Amino acid sequence: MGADLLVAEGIVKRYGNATVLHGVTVTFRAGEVHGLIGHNGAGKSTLLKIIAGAVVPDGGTVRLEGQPVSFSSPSAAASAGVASVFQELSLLENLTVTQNLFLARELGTAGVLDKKAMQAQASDLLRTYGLPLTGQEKVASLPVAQRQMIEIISALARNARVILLDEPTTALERRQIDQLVHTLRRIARERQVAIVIVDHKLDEIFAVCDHVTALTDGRVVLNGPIASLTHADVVESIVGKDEAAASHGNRPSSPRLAADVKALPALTVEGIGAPRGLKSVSFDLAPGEILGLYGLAGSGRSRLLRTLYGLEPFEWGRMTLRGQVYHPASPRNAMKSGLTYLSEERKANGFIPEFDAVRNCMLPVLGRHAWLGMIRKHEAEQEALVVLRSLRIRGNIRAPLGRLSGGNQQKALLAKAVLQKPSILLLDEPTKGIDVGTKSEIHAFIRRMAKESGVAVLVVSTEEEELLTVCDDIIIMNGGHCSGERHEVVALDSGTLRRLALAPPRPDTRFGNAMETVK
Amino acid sequence: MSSAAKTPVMPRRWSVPDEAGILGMLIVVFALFCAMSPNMRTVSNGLVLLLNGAVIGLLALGQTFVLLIGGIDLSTGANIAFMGVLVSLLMAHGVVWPLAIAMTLAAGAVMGTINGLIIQIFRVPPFIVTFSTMGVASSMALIITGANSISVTQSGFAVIGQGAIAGVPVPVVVLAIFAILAGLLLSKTILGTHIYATGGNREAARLAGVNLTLTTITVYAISGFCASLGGVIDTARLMVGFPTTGLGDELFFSIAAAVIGGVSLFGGVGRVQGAMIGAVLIAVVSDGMNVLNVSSYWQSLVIGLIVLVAVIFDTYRRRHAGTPISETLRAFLRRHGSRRLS
Amino acid sequence: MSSAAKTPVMPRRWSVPDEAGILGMLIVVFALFCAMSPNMRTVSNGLVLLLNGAVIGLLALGQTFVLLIGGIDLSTGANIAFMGVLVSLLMAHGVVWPLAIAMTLAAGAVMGTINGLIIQIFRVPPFIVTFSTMGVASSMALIITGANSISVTQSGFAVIGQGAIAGVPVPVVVLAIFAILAGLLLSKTILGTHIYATGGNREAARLAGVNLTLTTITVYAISGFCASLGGVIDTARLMVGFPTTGLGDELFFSIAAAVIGGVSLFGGVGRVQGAMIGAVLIAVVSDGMNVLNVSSYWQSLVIGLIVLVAVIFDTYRRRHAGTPISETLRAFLRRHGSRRLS
Amino acid sequence: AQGAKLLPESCKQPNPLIGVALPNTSNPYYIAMRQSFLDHGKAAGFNVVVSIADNSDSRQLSQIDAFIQQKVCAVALNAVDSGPGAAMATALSKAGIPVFTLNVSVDEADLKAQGGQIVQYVGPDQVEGGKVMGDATLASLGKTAKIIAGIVGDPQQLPTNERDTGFKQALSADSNATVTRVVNGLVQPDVSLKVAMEMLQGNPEMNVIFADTGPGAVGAIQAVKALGKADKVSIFAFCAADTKLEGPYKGCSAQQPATYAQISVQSIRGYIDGKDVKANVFLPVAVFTYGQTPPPGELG
Ligand SMILES: Nc1ncnc2c1ncn2[C@@H]1O[C@H](COP(=O)(O)OP(=O)(O)OP(=O)(O)O)[C@@H](O)[C@H]1O
Ligand SMILES: Nc1ncnc2c1ncn2[C@@H]1O[C@H](COP(=O)(O)OP(=O)(O)OP(=O)(O)O)[C@@H](O)[C@H]1O
Ligand SMILES: [Mg+2]
Ligand SMILES: [Mg+2]
Repeated sequence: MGADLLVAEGIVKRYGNATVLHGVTVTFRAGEVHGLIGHNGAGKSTLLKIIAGAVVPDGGTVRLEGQPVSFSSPSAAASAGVASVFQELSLLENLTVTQNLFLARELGTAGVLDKKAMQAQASDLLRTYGLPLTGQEKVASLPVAQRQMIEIISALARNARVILLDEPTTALERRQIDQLVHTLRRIARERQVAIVIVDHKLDEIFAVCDHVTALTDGRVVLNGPIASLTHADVVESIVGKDEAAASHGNRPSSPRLAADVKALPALTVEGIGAPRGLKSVSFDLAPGEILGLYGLAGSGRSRLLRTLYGLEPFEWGRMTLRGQVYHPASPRNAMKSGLTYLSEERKANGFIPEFDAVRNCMLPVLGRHAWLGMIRKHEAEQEALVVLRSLRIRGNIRAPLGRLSGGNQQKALLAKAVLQKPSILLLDEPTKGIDVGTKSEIHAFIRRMAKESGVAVLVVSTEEEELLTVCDDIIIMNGGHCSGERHEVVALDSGTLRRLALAPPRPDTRFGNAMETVK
Repeated sequence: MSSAAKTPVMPRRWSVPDEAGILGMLIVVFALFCAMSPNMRTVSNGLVLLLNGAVIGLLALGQTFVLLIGGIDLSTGANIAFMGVLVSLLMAHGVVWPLAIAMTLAAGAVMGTINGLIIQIFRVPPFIVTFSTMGVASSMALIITGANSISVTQSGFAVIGQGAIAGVPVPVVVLAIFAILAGLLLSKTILGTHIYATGGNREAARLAGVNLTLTTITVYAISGFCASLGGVIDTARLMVGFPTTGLGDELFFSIAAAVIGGVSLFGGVGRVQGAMIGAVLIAVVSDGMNVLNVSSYWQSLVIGLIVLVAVIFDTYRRRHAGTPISETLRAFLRRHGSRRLS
Repeated sequence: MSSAAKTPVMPRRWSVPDEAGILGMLIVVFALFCAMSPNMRTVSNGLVLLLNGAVIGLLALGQTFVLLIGGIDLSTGANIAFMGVLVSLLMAHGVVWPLAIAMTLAAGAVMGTINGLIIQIFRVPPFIVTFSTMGVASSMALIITGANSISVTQSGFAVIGQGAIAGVPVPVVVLAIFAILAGLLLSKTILGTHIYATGGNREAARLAGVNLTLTTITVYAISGFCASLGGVIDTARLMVGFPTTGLGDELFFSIAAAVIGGVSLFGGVGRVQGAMIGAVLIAVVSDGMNVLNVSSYWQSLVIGLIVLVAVIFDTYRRRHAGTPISETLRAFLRRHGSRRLS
Repeated sequence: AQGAKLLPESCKQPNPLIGVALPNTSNPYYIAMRQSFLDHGKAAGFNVVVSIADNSDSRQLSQIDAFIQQKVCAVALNAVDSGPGAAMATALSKAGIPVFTLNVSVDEADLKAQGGQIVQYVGPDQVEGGKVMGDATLASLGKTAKIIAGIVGDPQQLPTNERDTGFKQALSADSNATVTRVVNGLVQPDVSLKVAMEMLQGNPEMNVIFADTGPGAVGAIQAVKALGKADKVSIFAFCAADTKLEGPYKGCSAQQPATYAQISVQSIRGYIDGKDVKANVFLPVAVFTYGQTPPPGELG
């Protein structure tokens, strides 16, 4: 509908011998939200980085309002009206929220900051987007979802004509996503800007986009207005014709476990909590079952997993692992007890960036492939490669993992978790940034692990659909409380789940109010 | 901004500043020394102590800027020597002393700028670049002088090193002024924010549009400037330019002062206040040991242990305000004691 | 995994090792020195050069481990002094020399372990901890000896410093053996992988089950061990324990050697091979300047510039294999030249 | 440059405090001096405090400030360097404290310019010490022999440079003799060992080494031995501690740091007691020849 605002023509990018973009041409129009989709490693992030001036292309031109432009840096792009949020969070953790919001466009005269004005504007912005922050918090102390919102706000607040968002919603919860979708559409219309969004979640694509471009292996395979496309078209463009029908949308169909197996819980958690942390959490986890953990952002789901893995202490309550008292002092401790944890903060603590995918996967299990501390490298690599292949990593698995695409990094993390052959698997946002094709495979994979090897799995996800797909039962976390009451997925839908999460916490009657007893 | 006036600024919760711990340690150490010697607690000794610590304080100031962006400046001690020789050479060639000082300070800033430029253009680790300029500066001092001292004959120059304003020695006044300016620069200006951003995450700062070249060059120029000021002060105190002045502990002490005060070697964290407290702590300990006649054999040991203990307590306070320190040890033993370290 | 055997490992493409660039620079520098003096290119001078560089090589070896986890060991030079005095004191008290050596090496490892333990228990920055143990070690050397030298009378001990195996001086052989062991440790063992992981991303390593305490303590113990070996060798060369041995350029040169060889001060990146090339480069330049009769005033300047140029070229090669270096400058000017730095 | 006689109040106490400022204790030379100050100071009825500057002028200046704080009665100053020494003497003079320098003389012109004064200098004639060794070299190798000499020294310090000057002066008397090189051994045996080896590598025809300090001599001797040149290279030096003149080590000149300290203490005593003291006391160096071992206290 609108005028062509930004056109990328014949963009080519090579890394070493690999060509990751083969002459991509896309057009972004004013007043439109443009969806950019494709499998992991298709080249979406690379394309956005080229447009934003963060990466230098090997060929092709970018035109802004008909004028060829070549930004030397994202800041140059920003001053020309092209703002961007990259896939990896790039806030400065040592600075405050306000400082981040205004970074490199501070208000002030003669180099002296106008702190009051910035603070006031920041509070306005934060309030507008419903973030319960003052602006003076250090970013390091914020949970992932809030950090992501801050990046988005910071891009939207710039008076940009083109806004590039690379997977902005991965850490957000439903409410925030709905609000964001609404805001994006409004901004696009009102300000007549072009918004480009990379996203793997189809419902979001269909909710927000006017136009969709799909990339496969660095080539445009689909390009058209959303109205002319069906879900099936989109899925097919990502996963390919053959697999499209088979893989999408089906719940993995392995049987629930018989109730009697649950009589022997792998892990029993009874009213654990800590000052300034969890309040009181109780639940049972049985071998071979997949238990979902749902709650609003900040309800303490991640904290619970970290506590189970020995990353945060608990001061009251108790945990029992296969009948024995379990009180992990460190992750190593937890690992030795058969637990494995997949972190939601991929970049912060998920992997060693200089190690390749294989080496990252081998890291926790080296002991299995060593004699007197000497690694039998070939053997270890073979084991890792088998799992990595089954997860279909694209890109050079011998390159430092930090250089792979976000989704492929996530696959490597999953492979690492699986390789540890845990008896209890703790997954925090396991499919963050993973494309639709691989996602259902991963779901099936998780179910297979549980059902065939008897692994007990605890899954945290902000995507209700994911929990409903992969879990047997779901428990709800609310404000640091969890009663352990189970909800069978067959009886649930996303709406019910959200309603449950919003209900006020019910005190855990089985173990008394742990907090009170401690006082 | 019209909305600015309407929106109430949220009241900032008062919180203990990061430097409280190390300031407490400084007071404790000072009190201990005072208890041990009546000479320590005279006002004049307090001034002597600050006077002797002023140059290290200046270097620590410059070093703080450099460390904040994740760099390091090894050339700072050698620059004292070079710049000290330079200022006396200029005066020996008839340049009047205020002009000689100005030229030397400019030269110091230029030396720093060169460091920053090489680091930024060639992306060579700052350790290597400043290691190399350290060599160049210390050689230059020797080459210029042929290892001889250059006497300063313009007696007015002495005021910089030996004068006093309202009883406070000029070097201390100079340090105080520059420390306040530096503190304001870091906390109140755009450049200051960009310095923290660069040190916090260089790549993220670049993506956000921070001019890394400018911040890098500026911090090294500031460090070079501080070193040249140190060279001028040392020369004015000795009234002779000497090519090995400043090549002793100055470099280590200046970095240590900043780190003691909470400046991270990895960048992005720390404040001028902390570095200054660190510098005063080092000055108190060095001076105190001389006043208390601690044998020179024992001095490095004593200074090392005092600094270590002070930083242990400070680190402790930052991490677990409240819990007694014995608990840290117990927690450590709980984690590792019962099991074999494997 | 039964399927493991079936899956072929991807053939790893042969690639230029990271150290190729700096090795090339080493060869160029060496060739230049040789061209300038026939005395440089004798076999015996080659051995003298390696012999004189052996102790810095050993320190660089230990420093490499410490740098790899993102730490730093400032106590390494002072440990040479302390351990050199210790071994001669033990022998003076009648301990036979092989036993005295064993005890000293153990003491060095213990010193390192103490560094590691303090760093790990109290989470104090390594810079502060090793700054403090540097002070302690250098004081201990003075206190033990009363600043006097301690002569070694057991003549067998001399073999460690002055002997030769097949014409190669024993210190060089010792360095070579330990360098190979260190290389194997880093590339072939679990511990080595854990060291890189700790330096690469400490938190991710911890979550993957890496024992940070063990790796930290081990690397500092290795550094302490290397320093004590250096102390033993220096003492055996002089046949006298001297409390200031090792307090010269050793510390800086050892860190510089590692950094020249591509070891990152921020951890996680670098190899023993690189550090050894760096150490040899420093040895060549130091030796070459004395062989070529470069005035001592000029030596720091020359070594600084050679190291800087070598690292600039090396950094350059790593980043843009192919493009000529003039292009970097031009690109920089293009980025910044036309605009004001603002 | 004698002004009014300075005599602080504190000198009237029963055991007045005197301050001794020394450059370092890494050279046995200063260890001997320090011990002598302590011993003779006590005998003369003084309390003695010794400060060691670790070769840093600015640190020595701080230590002098500390002496002023402690209201010492007199200071014996062995300056790190003679130029900066003037500032220290001046600071003391201004505080009314008499200064006795030893071993390293303080630059007269600077002193005058700054308005300081010194009661007495005690020390060796550095140039003379070098000259004696130069003469010994010529005597030992014979008038006709070709002499190519190198110096293991510390070109960054004044006293060592003066010794080198003396040595060169003596050799210049013989047209067959040249001094080709000066390397920096930093007054440390390990560094001297390295640089001496490298100097010999670069100058294979070199047959004399003059080490201008004791620690330098220790390193030079080991260097000559390590290269197997014990019969080709002769070493002349300022004496190393406890080291017999044997093998390549042919001669050394020694100073008596303990004696300088003793004289200084006696002068301070005399000065306080109102006696006149000589402004300059120059002591000759002792010379030791092949086969001898300098007794303790006879040091380079
Ligand atoms: N710096 C780099 N060096 C080498 N290869 C790179 C680099 N950055 C990206 N690549 C490669 O380029 C390809 C495209 O990556 P890109 O990040 O654009 O994928 P993407 O479509 O965003 O994937 P995802 O959905 O997983 O985020 C990948 O194969 C990746 O490994
Ligand atoms: N890696 C971490 N280590 C320690 N504390 C953290 C870490 N990440 C976040 N926190 C702290 O824990 C609090 C909760 O963050 P987190 O993201 O875990 O939220 P949560 O309460 O578990 O919410 P959610 O249910 O959305 O996961 C944050 O306020 C933050 O200060
Ligand atoms: Mg991407
Ligand atoms: Mg979470």
